Amino acid sequence: MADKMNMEILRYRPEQDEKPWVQKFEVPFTHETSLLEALCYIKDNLDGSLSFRWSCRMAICGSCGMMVNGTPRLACKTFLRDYAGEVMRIEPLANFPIERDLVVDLSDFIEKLERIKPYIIPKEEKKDDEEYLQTPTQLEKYHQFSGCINCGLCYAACPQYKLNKEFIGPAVIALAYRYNLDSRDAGMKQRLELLNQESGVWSCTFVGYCSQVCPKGVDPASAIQLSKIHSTTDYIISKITPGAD
Amino acid sequence: MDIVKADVAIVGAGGAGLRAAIAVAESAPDLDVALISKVYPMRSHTVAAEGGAAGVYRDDDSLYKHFVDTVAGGDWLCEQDVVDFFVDRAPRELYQLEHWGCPWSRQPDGRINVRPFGGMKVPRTWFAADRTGFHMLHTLFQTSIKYSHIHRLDEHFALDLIVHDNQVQGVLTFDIQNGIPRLVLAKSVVIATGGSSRCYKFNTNGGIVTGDGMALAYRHGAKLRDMEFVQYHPTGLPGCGVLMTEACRGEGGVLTNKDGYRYLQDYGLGPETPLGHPKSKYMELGPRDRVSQAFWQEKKKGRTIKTPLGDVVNLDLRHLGEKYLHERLPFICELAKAYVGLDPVDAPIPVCPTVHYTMGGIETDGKTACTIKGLYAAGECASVGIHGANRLGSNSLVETVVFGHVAGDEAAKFSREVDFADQNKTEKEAEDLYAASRSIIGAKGHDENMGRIRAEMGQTMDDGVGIYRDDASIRATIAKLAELKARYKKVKVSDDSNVFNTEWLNAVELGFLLDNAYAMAYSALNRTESRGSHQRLDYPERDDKKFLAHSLATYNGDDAPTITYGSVKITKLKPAKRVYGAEGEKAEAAAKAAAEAEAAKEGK
Amino acid sequence: MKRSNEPIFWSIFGAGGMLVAIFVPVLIALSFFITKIPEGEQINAAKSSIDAAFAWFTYSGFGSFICFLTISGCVWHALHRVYHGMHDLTIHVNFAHQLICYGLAFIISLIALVACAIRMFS
Amino acid sequence: MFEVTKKEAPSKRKPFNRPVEANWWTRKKFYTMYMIRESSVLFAMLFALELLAGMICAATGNDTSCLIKWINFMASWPVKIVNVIGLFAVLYHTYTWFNLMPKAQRLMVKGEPMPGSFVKVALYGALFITSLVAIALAATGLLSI
Repeated sequence: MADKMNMEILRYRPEQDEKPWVQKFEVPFTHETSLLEALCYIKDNLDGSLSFRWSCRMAICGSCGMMVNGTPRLACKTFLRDYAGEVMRIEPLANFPIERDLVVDLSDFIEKLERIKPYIIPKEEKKDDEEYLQTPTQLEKYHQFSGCINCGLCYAACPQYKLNKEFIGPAVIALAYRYNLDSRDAGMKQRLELLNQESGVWSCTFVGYCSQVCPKGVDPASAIQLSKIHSTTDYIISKITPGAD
Repeated sequence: MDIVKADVAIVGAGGAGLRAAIAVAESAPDLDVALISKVYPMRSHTVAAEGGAAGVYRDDDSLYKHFVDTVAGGDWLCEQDVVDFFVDRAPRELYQLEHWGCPWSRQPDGRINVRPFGGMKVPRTWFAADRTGFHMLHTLFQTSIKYSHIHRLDEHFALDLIVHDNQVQGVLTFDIQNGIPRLVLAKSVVIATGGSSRCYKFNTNGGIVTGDGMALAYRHGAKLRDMEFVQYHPTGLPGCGVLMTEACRGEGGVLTNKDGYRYLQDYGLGPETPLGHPKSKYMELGPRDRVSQAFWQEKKKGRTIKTPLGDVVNLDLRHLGEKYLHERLPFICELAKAYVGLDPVDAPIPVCPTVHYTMGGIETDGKTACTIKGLYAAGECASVGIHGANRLGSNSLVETVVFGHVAGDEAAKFSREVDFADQNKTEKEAEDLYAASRSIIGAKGHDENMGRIRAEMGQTMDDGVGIYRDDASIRATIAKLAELKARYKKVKVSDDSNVFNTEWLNAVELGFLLDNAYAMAYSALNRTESRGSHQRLDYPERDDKKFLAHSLATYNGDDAPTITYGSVKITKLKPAKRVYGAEGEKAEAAAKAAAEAEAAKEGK
Repeated sequence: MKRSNEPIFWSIFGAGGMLVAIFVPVLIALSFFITKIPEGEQINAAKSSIDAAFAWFTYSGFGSFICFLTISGCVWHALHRVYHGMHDLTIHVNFAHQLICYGLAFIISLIALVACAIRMFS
Repeated sequence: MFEVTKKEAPSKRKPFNRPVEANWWTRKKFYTMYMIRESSVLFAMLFALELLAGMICAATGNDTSCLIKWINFMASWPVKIVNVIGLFAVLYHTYTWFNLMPKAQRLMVKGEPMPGSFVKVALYGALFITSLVAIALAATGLLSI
């Protein structure tokens, strides 16, 4: 007989509730059951009004980020077996406004993602049947930072973003760094305009929890420190070349 | 009701939708695009594709070879002129993605690397480690940010199309975040909503792959073509159905049954190729339908491995070694550890066939135009005619960009020739449609549990319209689907809120799924032959005389869809016996000899 | 889109951090072996080389220069962290806080520099 | 042409912002360790002030009487107790600092990013050598006035 898991889920329906409240559920689970499957079980059988984002169930689309016992995790890659005997406290992703139940408003994150010019600004044009040569080493240099699935867990983990919502945040800087390192790109100068600001890389005090919670090992904390070096070099250059700034 | 007016509306922001939006923004910079998607673009199911995208690259490869592989793979049900166009445009689109920053895997000298893939004679599958779909989608989404004329309507659910006398005028959407309906008036609409594999219970697809666009066009008179051809991917994880990319076998992985025997050689894919040295079109590199069918036969013989999650065979990658695995298949290692608690470096992965792709879709011509004027369809939701009865691995990702580009250009051209519909009349119609769609909420006497209808639909589709089918099993599924459609009319939706009302939206999605499933089942019933992924136990042979034709399903509301048949364009490659492995090699040699003899004769 | 001046402070903070990490531990450890000098006696290396070393460290020209560097490294690094720490403690930091922290670091470094100059040229 | 006309009643959307508690860092062990790491350097500052006192003594007055008072001060047990705690704090700083440093470099060695361990070995090496030199100089009485 499958074991039972006690779950406390933070509910919030904007049209009925003034503030979030906790609803308790009891969900049967086996060795394979993921938190996402448990939430779908609740929605199909216990309370149809429970709303949450999900799609791929294989930790690649980045929809199902939420807080599990206070830790930002992907629901599809969190298994009830690891919480046997405990109560699972499920809350919406931290540091974002709650839209409804476990759905948060990610528009701040998406807007910053668009501001960082996350696209190749090419050094030289290429004909349409000719590729830029990029050795495996050149690819390997930025490849880790191109693995970000935009799930937002690092924003939920970052105390600096909690304290100052102007901070553009770990994932956006990692994406900027991914393009700044790409051998085909020449857009670093433009992206540095945003990174050089107080709310750019300079809001980061290297807590390092963003890299700890990242489900894809992108290590945004490292990207931020390396971007600080870029920004500092750019600062020095701008100060010594007259009228550059 | 809120109204948005845009020259072109695109429903679905996956590979095809984004490429179409960029195509409009580039080819017609003065036009504006409303990119409608029920999820943020980077959540679209393109993100889960792993294997790669096929495009001729190597010197020993040719467009004709890619053409032959695709048509033979599709068991000659392909529109050969469209396949010609497709194989010619494929490389160019992949280079374009490379210019936009897609991190394709590379050879030591910096040139693109390609890898072997099922059914492909010459390696031509471009790949980005084992997350090609993810990298393609993020490249497309991030590149689309460059264009200010692309206005994204994120988390907008497409409830219905507005069609006046067979011409599309707009899309009725629901802004999920704000909980309000929004009518998008457009002069042309591109549908790029992806497949409908969620009709089946056990599948590799995301929760959003519910065939919305297919059902919408179907209900407005567009025909669904070749719906009976549903691809089973041979290697999905049991239970959760997560995909183990075909690239595992492309890189040398092997499939063994409970005795450790590489059983594929018994099913026309032999002889056994040496471990770790895969040979194109042999053994594990056979096309997906053949490899899945071999599993079914092994299971019938009781030679598969029993597990609490069902029958499996072993996908063994151990001989590839840790470094190679972590370089070429890092995501597979991560998934195997997370979902079945095994490290592919030291243990074989249990796999079994899972529903993966819908070959069929909205009938379109070679330029993605549907029978409804102003409506275009691209990607998995469309049946543009290149996959036929079985899609070859890595032909789909490149299809999204090739035909996304075409759909964008065509939609832009069309929108210049027509004008917007009358706003007030259309708005009135949209309000009625919205009210009708909301009427199922809290309706009296509605007490059918949605989850149970969905589960039973999936189960009956798995049972009756699976890898092998016969008349009785399909009819049983059709009867069950009819009962489910009736029960669906009484589906219980208790949540009457507006903001993020996912229960109501799931009910609407279930409606789409049931319509698509109905079309799939009836198309399968009428095709009394075995071709590609549609294998009939009662009609095991391919019947080119009667069934070298596309099936076309026309919507009849709750009644059975009428199934008619459309001709198949054959240009260069005459239908022949579809063979792989050594037999395939012999047949190819014979065909080449015949072609040379013919050429010599003409030469005299 | 104002460029932040943080790179200056961050660079000094980084250098200070390295100095604190590598040099200060042994200094503190050695300071445990400083012994009292009996009444009326002078600093005598034979009797207590540690005392003499610390004396050299603050008294000699070259020694005091290293001591100045050590002090500056420590205070600039520490006060940079105090400034950001206040922000972490949800204190709404503004230019005044910045002035206090970095001003204090500057003053302490200045005192050390002056003392070092005196020792060097006396 | 892209035109938006708003007619619908304002949306019923009411996003809820959870309050930012001042003691957020007590809620999670990771954050608490971060705050400890940040405050560990206060002891380095304390030690710097001790040295500053010494420098001031050395600089004022031409004889070494004040310097001797400073040395006796440094030898007093309250200062030593504070410095014992200070040593652990600074060593914790060293440990965390050397953990973070590898993340601030991205050198490529044989096609792979250089593993962090190389950087740590170099840093702990520097610590070891510096300490050795300092102890040698201090113990041998070479340094004196």
